[in-house]
Amino acid sequence: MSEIMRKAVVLSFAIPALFIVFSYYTGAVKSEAARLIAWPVTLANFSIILGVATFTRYHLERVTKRTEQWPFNLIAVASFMITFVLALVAKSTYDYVVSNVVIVLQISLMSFISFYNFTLFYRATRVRTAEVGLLLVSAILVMLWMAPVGEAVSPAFPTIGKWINDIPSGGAMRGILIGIAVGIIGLFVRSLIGYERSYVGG
Amino acid sequence: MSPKLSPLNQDRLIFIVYILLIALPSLLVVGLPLPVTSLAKSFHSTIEGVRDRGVVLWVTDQTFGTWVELGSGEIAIYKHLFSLAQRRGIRLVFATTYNADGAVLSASIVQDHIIPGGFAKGLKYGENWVQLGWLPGWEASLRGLVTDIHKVARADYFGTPIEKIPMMKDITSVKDIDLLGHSGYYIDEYGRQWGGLGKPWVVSISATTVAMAKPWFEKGIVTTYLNGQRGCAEYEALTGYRGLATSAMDAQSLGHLLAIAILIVPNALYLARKGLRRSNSTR
Amino acid sequence: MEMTELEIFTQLLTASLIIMVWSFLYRENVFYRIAEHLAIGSFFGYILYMSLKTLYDKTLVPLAATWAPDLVLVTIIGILMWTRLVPKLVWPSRISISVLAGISMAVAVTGAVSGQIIGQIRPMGSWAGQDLMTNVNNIISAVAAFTSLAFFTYTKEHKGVLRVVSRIGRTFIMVCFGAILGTFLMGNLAFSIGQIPSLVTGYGVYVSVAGIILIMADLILSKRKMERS
Amino acid sequence: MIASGRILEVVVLLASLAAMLFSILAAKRGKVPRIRKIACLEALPELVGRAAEMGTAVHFATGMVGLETAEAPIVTAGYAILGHVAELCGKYKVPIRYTAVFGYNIPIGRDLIKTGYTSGGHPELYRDDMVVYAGDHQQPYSAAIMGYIMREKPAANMMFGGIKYETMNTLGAGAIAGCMQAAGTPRLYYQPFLVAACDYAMIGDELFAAAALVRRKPEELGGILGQDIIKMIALGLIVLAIALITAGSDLFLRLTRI
Repeated sequence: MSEIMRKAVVLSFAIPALFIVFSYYTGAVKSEAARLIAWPVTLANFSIILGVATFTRYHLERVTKRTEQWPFNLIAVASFMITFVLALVAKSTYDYVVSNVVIVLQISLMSFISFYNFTLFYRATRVRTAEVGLLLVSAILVMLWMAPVGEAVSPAFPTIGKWINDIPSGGAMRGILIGIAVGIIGLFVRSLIGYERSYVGG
Repeated sequence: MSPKLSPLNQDRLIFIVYILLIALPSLLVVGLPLPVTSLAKSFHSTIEGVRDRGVVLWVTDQTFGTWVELGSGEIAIYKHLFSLAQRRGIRLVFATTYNADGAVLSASIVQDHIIPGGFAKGLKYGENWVQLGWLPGWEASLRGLVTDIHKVARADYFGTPIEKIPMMKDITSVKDIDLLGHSGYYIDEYGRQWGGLGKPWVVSISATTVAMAKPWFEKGIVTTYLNGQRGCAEYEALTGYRGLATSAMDAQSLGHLLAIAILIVPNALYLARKGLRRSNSTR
Repeated sequence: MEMTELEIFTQLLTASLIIMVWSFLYRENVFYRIAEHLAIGSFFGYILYMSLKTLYDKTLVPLAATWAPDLVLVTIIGILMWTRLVPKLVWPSRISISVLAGISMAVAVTGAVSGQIIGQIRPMGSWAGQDLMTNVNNIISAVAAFTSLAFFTYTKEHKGVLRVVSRIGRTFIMVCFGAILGTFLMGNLAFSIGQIPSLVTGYGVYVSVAGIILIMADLILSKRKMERS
Repeated sequence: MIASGRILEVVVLLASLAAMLFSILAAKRGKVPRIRKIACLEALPELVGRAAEMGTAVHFATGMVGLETAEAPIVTAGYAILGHVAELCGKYKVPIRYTAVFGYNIPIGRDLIKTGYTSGGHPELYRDDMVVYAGDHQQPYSAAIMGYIMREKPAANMMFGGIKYETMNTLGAGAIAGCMQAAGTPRLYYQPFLVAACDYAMIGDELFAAAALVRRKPEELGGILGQDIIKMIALGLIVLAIALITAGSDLFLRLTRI
């Protein structure tokens, strides 16, 4: 990156950032700051056009070059175009597609997590040290608090599980959260003085 | 699990056992008991406690992903809120800040459950309730909702400018709101913007987040919360608007038991084998 | 109750999509690949439509109605992002992304100080209150917070007192992680539990049975192949 | 001048700024602090090396959290690690695949990877399609990564940044495919899973520290010392708050009233 580029990047980072910080702590220019805060999502919505270009180029190239998996790339491009066009011209069909294809696919893809829970538990939690044992015990007790079955077995389970979750675990969380907040401050300062520019690619 | 099985087949066995376990309650009724916790009770009574003609701001920040867990509880909450609007003139402001899914889901609850169920009888859109739709910006919008609603929502879900909605004339910021509420997966963003406003704030939140919600929940930053699908089931029992959450509870219990078994059994076997080896060697 | 053809089709479609996706649990296969690319395409169509609709409703329509300098500016900065499509033109999009990052990070840092530092310290309870149990809990909670924060220091070597403190912190962090694993489960299980009714009721049963038969067939075939080789 | 209830916040922020700047300047003048090792960061060359041995690729993802949210710092730290891994890949001549989920991730990813390969000494290995776009939504994103991992079986799978639900799916698939996995996030919810599923994991705020460490400049190391000073301030505040409340004073609560 050239020197001018570097300065421009840092300035265009710092000016809006400092403006918001100033407004937050002084209570001045509140409504201007509120409008500024709404920008990022709008900008992200603009950036989706970059995605369209990359997406169609990537898949169409594979279809035209007839690479090994090309029929699947064709499925991707075709379903993209069909969904988008339906949204513009046939709202009721589009609604059907959203609730019966998009949502169903979303939930079934997400449900992998329920299965992988178990395999992760099975593979990763061998008691090698006392600390892992503690992790296990705390996990089991909290599970017995969460699931209705725990209370049915013994009314003590919810109390113990809730205590673990609230007191030792809740306290540790405070510590971790404070540490993370410090990391955020550190990264902000490093960005302000121009050390951290990964968000523009280095 | 037999050590003869390859790791891949061990995984497959776990998957099959799990699928069979959660399918079991759909095929025959198991009927494990469901005690109602004080959390759900206070959630119910906090909503009941809103003053007559009071204003409730409810942010539906669900995604299609959280919908499986919290959806049926959300429907019960909407029904409860609308019934309060009918009985006591409470006014409802619905919004979404996280992503577009929430606005779609919120609109579909009103379309598919509230209006056909007769919960909106005698109520008028724009006077008793308003749907602001998706206000992109998440945390920024959350801040906007309690500082200046008219700035953050220039129009409602249906494109009507906010100045033309009668009930929004005297609802501009948090001082006009009596109860804050949100449902979804996250809490930190809400706590940062809503914590310390001094208004009651209720949350219907994924059980996953509950461990995280604790710091916000202590000392009354969050007034009370529904603990995931289980909380929803309890709330459904309290309101009488039963749905999917209630029927999922048996499967949840069986799934949790399987998880506990998977945590304990291999470790117990391992320790027993180790103990056996040790006693053999000492002999 | 008589079902319409559309309802039957919907049941079959839903169950097939679920089985296609879940077949990945058995192994990566053609059906999953179809579902994967269908998901990528249809979701992208859905998201693109939603994003453009939001841009139109919340930025362009208000812009056309009233003169709002902030909306003009954000539109310009947003369009600058598209210059990246011209291979040699790099700098305008970098400016846009810097603005984007600057605003978000400022929101993050103010939130971190108020919510995550002050907000987490503020609720610390008294050690000498009325109730003995509460006092003990407050002490445990405070020790947990103190030691787990001390664990995350990088410049002092963990020796002497700090070694003990960070060791205690590590223990509390483990308890905390266990509790998170425990609370995670209900939300995670909800996904698959919510899908089961589509698979075991109505016409979904046929699809499930077909899926099971296919997997059995594949198991037998692959076993034969292994034996032969 | 200062909004009510924010006085202590301003004090904390200014003290933090001062601590950061002070230690960065001190480091520039030669007082470089010693930093304890972060195991996960040290292991990244091993992972890339394994990919080189096996002749496969390295997969990288920065997660579903966007730069437009208030979690932008987390994503930025993830980008910094991506730059570092790209450099390692350039050094070991290993192809990298970065699955992008937001439109703006594409230019960022391409720039980072290109710069990384250049400083790793093999700019000719860079190709534009190392960055694959999966379309702005969590589920296709995780589906694309899972499919890729199962089909191509990369030797190393890395996920650093603002990761969410999708990570559990992809790490689960990676475990079955036998990838070596490294991941890290400051997002608390997911850290237990990373610890359980990965060979190497960054927990707490280690990702932020790692993002500064990868540049190996004295002033960046000074920044880490600055962060430690801020943590000391926070520890002091904890003690102060507890002492005040135990003594029956509500001064701390009044100072922080919002």
